[in-house]
Amino acid sequence: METLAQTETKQKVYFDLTTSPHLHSGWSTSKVMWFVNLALAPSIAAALVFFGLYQILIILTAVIFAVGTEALIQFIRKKEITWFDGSAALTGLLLALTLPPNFSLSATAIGSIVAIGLGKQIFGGIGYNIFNPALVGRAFLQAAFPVQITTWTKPNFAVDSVSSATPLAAFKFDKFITDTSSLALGNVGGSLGETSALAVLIGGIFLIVVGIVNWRIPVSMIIGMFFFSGIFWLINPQQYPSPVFQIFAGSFLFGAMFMATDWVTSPITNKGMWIFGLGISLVLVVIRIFGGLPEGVMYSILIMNAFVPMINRFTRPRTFGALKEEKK
Amino acid sequence: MAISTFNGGIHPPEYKELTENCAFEIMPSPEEIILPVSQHLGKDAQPVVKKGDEVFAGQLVAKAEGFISAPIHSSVTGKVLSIGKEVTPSGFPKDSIIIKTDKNSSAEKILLPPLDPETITPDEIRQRVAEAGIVGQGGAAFPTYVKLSPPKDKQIDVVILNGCECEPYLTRDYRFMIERPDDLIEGFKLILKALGVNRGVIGIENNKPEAIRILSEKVKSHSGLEVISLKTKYPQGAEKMLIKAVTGREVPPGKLPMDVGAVIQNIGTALAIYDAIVKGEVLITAALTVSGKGIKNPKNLLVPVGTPIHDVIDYCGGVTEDAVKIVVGGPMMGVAQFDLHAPVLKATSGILVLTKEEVEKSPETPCLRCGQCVGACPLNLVPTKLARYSQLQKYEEAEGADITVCMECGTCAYTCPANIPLVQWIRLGKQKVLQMQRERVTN
Amino acid sequence: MELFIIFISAAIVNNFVLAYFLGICPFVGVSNKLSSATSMGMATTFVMVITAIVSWLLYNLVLIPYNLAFLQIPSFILVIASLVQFVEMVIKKVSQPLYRALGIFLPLITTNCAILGLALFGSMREYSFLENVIFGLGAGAGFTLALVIMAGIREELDLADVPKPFQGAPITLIVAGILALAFMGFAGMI
Amino acid sequence: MKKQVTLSKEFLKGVWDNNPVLKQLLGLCPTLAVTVSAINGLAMGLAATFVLVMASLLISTIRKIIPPQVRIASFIVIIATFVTIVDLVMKAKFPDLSKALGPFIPLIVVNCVILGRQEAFASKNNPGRAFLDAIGMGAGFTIALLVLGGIREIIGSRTFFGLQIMPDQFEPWLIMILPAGAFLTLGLLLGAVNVYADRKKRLEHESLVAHYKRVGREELIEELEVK
Amino acid sequence: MNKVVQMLLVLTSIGIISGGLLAVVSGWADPLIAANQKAATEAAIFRVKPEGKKYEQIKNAGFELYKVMNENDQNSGYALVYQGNGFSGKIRLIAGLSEDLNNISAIEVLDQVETPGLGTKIVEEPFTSQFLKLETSPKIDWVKGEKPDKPNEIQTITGATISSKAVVAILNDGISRLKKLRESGGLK
Ligand SMILES: Cc1cc2nc3c(=O)[nH]c(=O)nc-3n(C[C@H](O)[C@H](O)[C@H](O)COP(=O)(O)O)c2cc1C
Ligand SMILES: Cc1cc2nc3c(=O)[nH]c(=O)nc-3n(C[C@H](O)[C@H](O)[C@H](O)COP(=O)(O)O)c2cc1C
Ligand SMILES: Cc1cc2nc3c(=O)[nH]c(=O)nc-3n(C[C@H](O)[C@H](O)[C@H](O)COP(=O)(O)O)c2cc1C
Ligand SMILES: Cc1cc2nc3c(=O)[nH]c(=O)nc-3n(C[C@H](O)[C@H](O)[C@H](O)CO)c2cc1C
Ligand code: SF4
Ligand code: SF4
Ligand code: SF4
Ligand code: SF4
Ligand code: FES
Repeated sequence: METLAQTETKQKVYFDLTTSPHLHSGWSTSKVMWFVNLALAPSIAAALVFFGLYQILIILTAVIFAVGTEALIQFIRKKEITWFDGSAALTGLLLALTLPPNFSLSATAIGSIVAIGLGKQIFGGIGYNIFNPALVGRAFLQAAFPVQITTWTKPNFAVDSVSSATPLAAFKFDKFITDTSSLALGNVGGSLGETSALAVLIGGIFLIVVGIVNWRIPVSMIIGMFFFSGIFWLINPQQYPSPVFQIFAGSFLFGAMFMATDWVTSPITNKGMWIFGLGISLVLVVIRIFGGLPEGVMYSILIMNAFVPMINRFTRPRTFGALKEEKK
Repeated sequence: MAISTFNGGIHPPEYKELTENCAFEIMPSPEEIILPVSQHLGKDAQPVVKKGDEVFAGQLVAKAEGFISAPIHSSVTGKVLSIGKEVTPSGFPKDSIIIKTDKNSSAEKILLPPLDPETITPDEIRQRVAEAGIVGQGGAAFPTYVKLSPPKDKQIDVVILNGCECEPYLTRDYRFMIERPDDLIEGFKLILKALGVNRGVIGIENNKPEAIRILSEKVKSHSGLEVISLKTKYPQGAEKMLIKAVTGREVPPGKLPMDVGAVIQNIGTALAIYDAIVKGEVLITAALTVSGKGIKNPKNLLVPVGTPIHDVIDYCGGVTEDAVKIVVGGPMMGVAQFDLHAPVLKATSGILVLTKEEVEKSPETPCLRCGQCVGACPLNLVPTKLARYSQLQKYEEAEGADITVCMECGTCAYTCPANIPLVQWIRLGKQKVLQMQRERVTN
Repeated sequence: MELFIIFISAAIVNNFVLAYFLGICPFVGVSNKLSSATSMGMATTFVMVITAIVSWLLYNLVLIPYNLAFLQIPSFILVIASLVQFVEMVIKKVSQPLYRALGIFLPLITTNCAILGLALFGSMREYSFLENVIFGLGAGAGFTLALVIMAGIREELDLADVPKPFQGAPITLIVAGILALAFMGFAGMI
Repeated sequence: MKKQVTLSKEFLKGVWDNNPVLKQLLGLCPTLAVTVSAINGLAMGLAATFVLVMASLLISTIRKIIPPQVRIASFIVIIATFVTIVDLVMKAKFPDLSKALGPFIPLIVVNCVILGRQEAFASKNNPGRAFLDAIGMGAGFTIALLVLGGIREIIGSRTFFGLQIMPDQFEPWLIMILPAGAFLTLGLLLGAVNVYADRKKRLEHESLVAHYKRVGREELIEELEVK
Repeated sequence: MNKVVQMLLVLTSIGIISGGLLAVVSGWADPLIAANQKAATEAAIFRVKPEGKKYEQIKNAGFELYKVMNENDQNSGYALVYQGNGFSGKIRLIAGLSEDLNNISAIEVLDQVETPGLGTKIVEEPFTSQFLKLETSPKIDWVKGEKPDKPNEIQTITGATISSKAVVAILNDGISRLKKLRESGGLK
């Protein structure tokens, strides 16, 4: 581009004429996406440490197929191909991290294709999808291959008391409670990303600090979990697990930090985020306590995703100065 | 003291350090000046000189037409070269009077008779403000005497002096506040007198502690006046936001500040009133900040109204290698210039030369529904929806979502990580909706 | 408790639309606006409750005692149709606003398989009278839920960039598919 | 004036151009519900076709004596009668199939393909045409169900009409025979049909434009664009 | 007037004709359907009680229960039809029981709506054959992921623990009701 200095200022000159505002926060879609990818690094590391190097293949497969599917569809639709914006890669990565260790690579690939194809591109691509693409992929896999996706491996440094079943399954079917320190460190069975609560928290807090993740969603989820599961726990501590266990076990934290917070599929209003977070916890407690499945983070997020358009509509802020009853 | 403010808003980097310590310099008259007949909101002024006429600095060259209008005076002594369409900072050509400066003339500038601020009546104040062609210095350039003449049925109980200067880079109002605090307070009291109001508040963002300190000290000896420190946040200086922060009142959509009993004036406006009454000066000098990383010597300047932008830039040492954009006004609401012949106007508050690095934007993507714009919009609108409705030409939905309330502050576009030109779309949609509403009335 | 389970089962776990595929046509047809979806949902719930009451009485007090079970299908549908027509007339007389909100949907609902399905399921499962009414209420609530969720989503999709061939029914079905996936989370609850 | 449509067209329109499921989006409930396998799809299709054909024949025969006010009621009773017959026959002779199709046989009554055809066609045409129309619509319905059932069975259970046709290494996708799979498959199928139809329309349009260009009648092209 | 008469006439005659037609068809079909059902029940009873030759239903049991006789017309045990909740709906099954109710001869699942390919494995061989000769006291139990080592234990199906447990629970339920019935002399 020609710069101002190259021309005499008295001449008529043409430069950057875009209209106001002329300043910008400096964020961009791809920068945001790569930041989130980066925030998952601790969880990836934990997965490799606890479940072995094979898991890197799952991650690579998921990412490659996600990015490939995205590019292919964009090519067919004659849209700009956005290989490197990081969002498809992120979907692949997140999908991989919700899968069980040693999961089949071909099924992983199917999950990635579905996540991008049915979860994202069919709605028009980035920004338009209603449901969390990675979770659409995972839900599809869970319905397609229910046995394989609930087959768990023992973590590498498992102490004897740790079984290959996940803490939630151990509780649901055998009323066995895993201690919180194992849950926090990650020395328990479960899907790749969820094992180490510590790693998840490091990444999540990083995202909150840089301002990508809106704290309202994780916080409202945790408050909701304390409240809803606390009710049951107070009623009968023998039969129902404590809120702390509920929060640390399974993929609750992973979902709260990385998946419920997906911008595209969560509400845009602050009030809406509270409703969304509390709603996820409520549905989750119902599924975990009354449902047939031990875990329901994926389902509860998907279900609340479906309500997001309505939440946005009914929590539209009151226009500044408008009378209360004038709100449309 | 709890810091008053409003909901939403943003905090862009301030860049005030570039000029905040530059005292005003007086820029000499340029070779020629360009005076568009429209430098204010409302009807164009009517030229009263013709080609070839000799004019003096301070002489009336175009008279006000109708109630909402303002007269225009020459800022130099010289000869009318021509009257015709010339480009203006808004980008649209307007009828303008071009005056060639007579460098050799020793003529003094014409002054009106000074008036005594102690004995002056409200009517006299209004008349002088109108005569001096004073328009709002806060950006909108609304004729000030109109604001000082509220309809009888509106009860005004507070006047707020807007010392926020929330746009980045600009330090003009700040310099005024620390260089001329006594005149400022005198001017403010004249405004209060004109409106018959006892309570006056000076609202200043807390990133200007020096100004707050000086003015707080000075107002102690004036009953009814106070200084309020406000949170540093764009757009704190927008009328509705300032009223909310100072009084807690919200101006309803489609209403004016006076509907909630408030009048807002800019710091510069108060000084212009002071100058007009106490010194008899008409408004022929624009005070402005010349800043940005693309200008060699950033300055605060007092410039004859009508000076072409390129003269101002040359006076400040010209532009740097990487300058790419020239903006008149602040970086959030100002207008990018394509023709540097455009002149400085009465209400011009700044000229910014921005470099690539400052204006760099990433490619646009579809909305990610991150909600940043929703949280930031000070008027509680949903910018992403407004812009999308406008894009898809769903103007009825846009109207239902209060698109016409938008003040185009640019807050939403600043925050948008998807780099969507939200304000541009909203501006377009707003025009369509207003047009639709007008048609509805005529039908 | 049994009643509560029947309600939850019909409304959520075995949602008529998402698990039993009943009432798909109105689900696809009327889910593009939130306002009409809400009205349609309420109207359907209303008809479902009436159907539950009438079909139970008809089946247990007439068809079974007189050994006329083979007339089940024609009699159910005729009785439901005439009853709905009657209700429509009553509503029209009694309340104009209610008629405008619900009435216009009523005649169309009669020829919707969710209603007949409800009647048939009810008799097949040998519910008691009260259970049958709760079943009707639950099914109606579930239908409304699915319809309203879908309408909210479709209003949002109006602003999206869905590929042209997939606009309308295809994307609606795909969203329904994902919803069905999500509702599988409630499986095993019954 | 009624256009005289050739008899073969009368039959073929239901198969593709006006396919009740794929184009008119009618009768979606049974389509989704029973198509877990090809055989179920076929059976449902045939049952519905039988009812459709019988009802159309009867109704077009007696169309002149049915007063318009009781039209719908009469249609429903007639349809319901045939449906009950099918239901009873299936229960008596094919108990297994009847169990698999569940309550969806009785629900043929409200299948709007059938009622819709009576209303739109049989009640206005002679029995011969009504028969062809019904057979065509029935065939279209059956084909759609068969295709959907076939796809879901092959991917969901590795089999087609009960015969294993996918290799053992292929892990069946259970989802295909679950409700979610039905919705997703039909959604994708409808999308694919639209892609194909759009393309066909575009090609036709282009060839027409080319033709007009050749014969030098540009003004006709504009007319086309307007449409 | 004429119109109304015609309307009534047409509708009534359609109604009568259709009613008549249906009466005829159902007259033909009903016995067949009943026979089908009877045959199905009978076949199931003899499958779970292979040595049985005759059976009779015990009325007033409060649930479906058959007494099964062997070739010598001696009581050889019972066939119990019982139902309960599975993973996604009701599971209805039939179980053959020894005379003393302490052993199961075999079971068969009659109706279920479990997930195809997963829960539906409760209908199939490896699972159902575990119930052959299973002891019912104190109650049937299950283990997960390992071979059962007690005579009253079965192993759950991987991926369908819930359905498997449901079958066990239904059996335990039914058998305990049956035992109560015996204590109260209802089996006479
Ligand atoms: C973000 C996230 C969400 C998940 N959601 C679900 C879910 O909704 N349902 C589920 O069964 N597993 C889900 N998983 C996997 C589970 O956390 C858990 O490992 C598994 O469900 C345990 O299943 P099992 O006890 O049935 O074997 C999710 C994993 C992650 C990382
Ligand atoms: C987004 C926005 C930001 C503004 N910021 C300022 C400001 O920082 N200082 C100021 O004096 N006026 C600002 N204004 C203008 C004020 O709203 C108001 O018009 C002005 O203070 C009135 O005073 P005046 O008539 O003397 O110009 C802003 C307006 C908008 C829409
Ligand atoms: C699509 C799907 C279908 C399921 N169907 C059944 C089922 O029919 N029966 C069942 O017991 N569990 C079913 N489940 C539940 C899980 O497989 C559950 O984790 C399992 O019952 C636990 O058994 P496991 O510990 O042997 O894995 C289903 C889960 C999914 C995702
Ligand atoms: C904070 C954050 C969380 C995200 N979480 C997900 C996720 O859970 N699943 C996913 O597919 N994409 C996720 N993305 C990426 C992206 O938003 C997603 O692919 C869009 O839904 C695509 O339109 C996330 C992005 C951000 C910024
Ligand atoms: S430009 Fe309009 S929509 Fe955007 S933040 Fe400002 S007032 Fe809100
Ligand atoms: S800031 Fe931009 S990306 Fe975020 S919601 Fe608003 S328009 Fe969408
Ligand atoms: S009754 Fe109306 S809303 Fe319902 S399916 Fe029919 S046309 Fe659609
Ligand atoms: S009658 Fe049934 S099949 Fe026909 S449109 Fe209505 S709901 Fe669909
Ligand atoms: S609603 Fe139309 S067939 Fe079910």
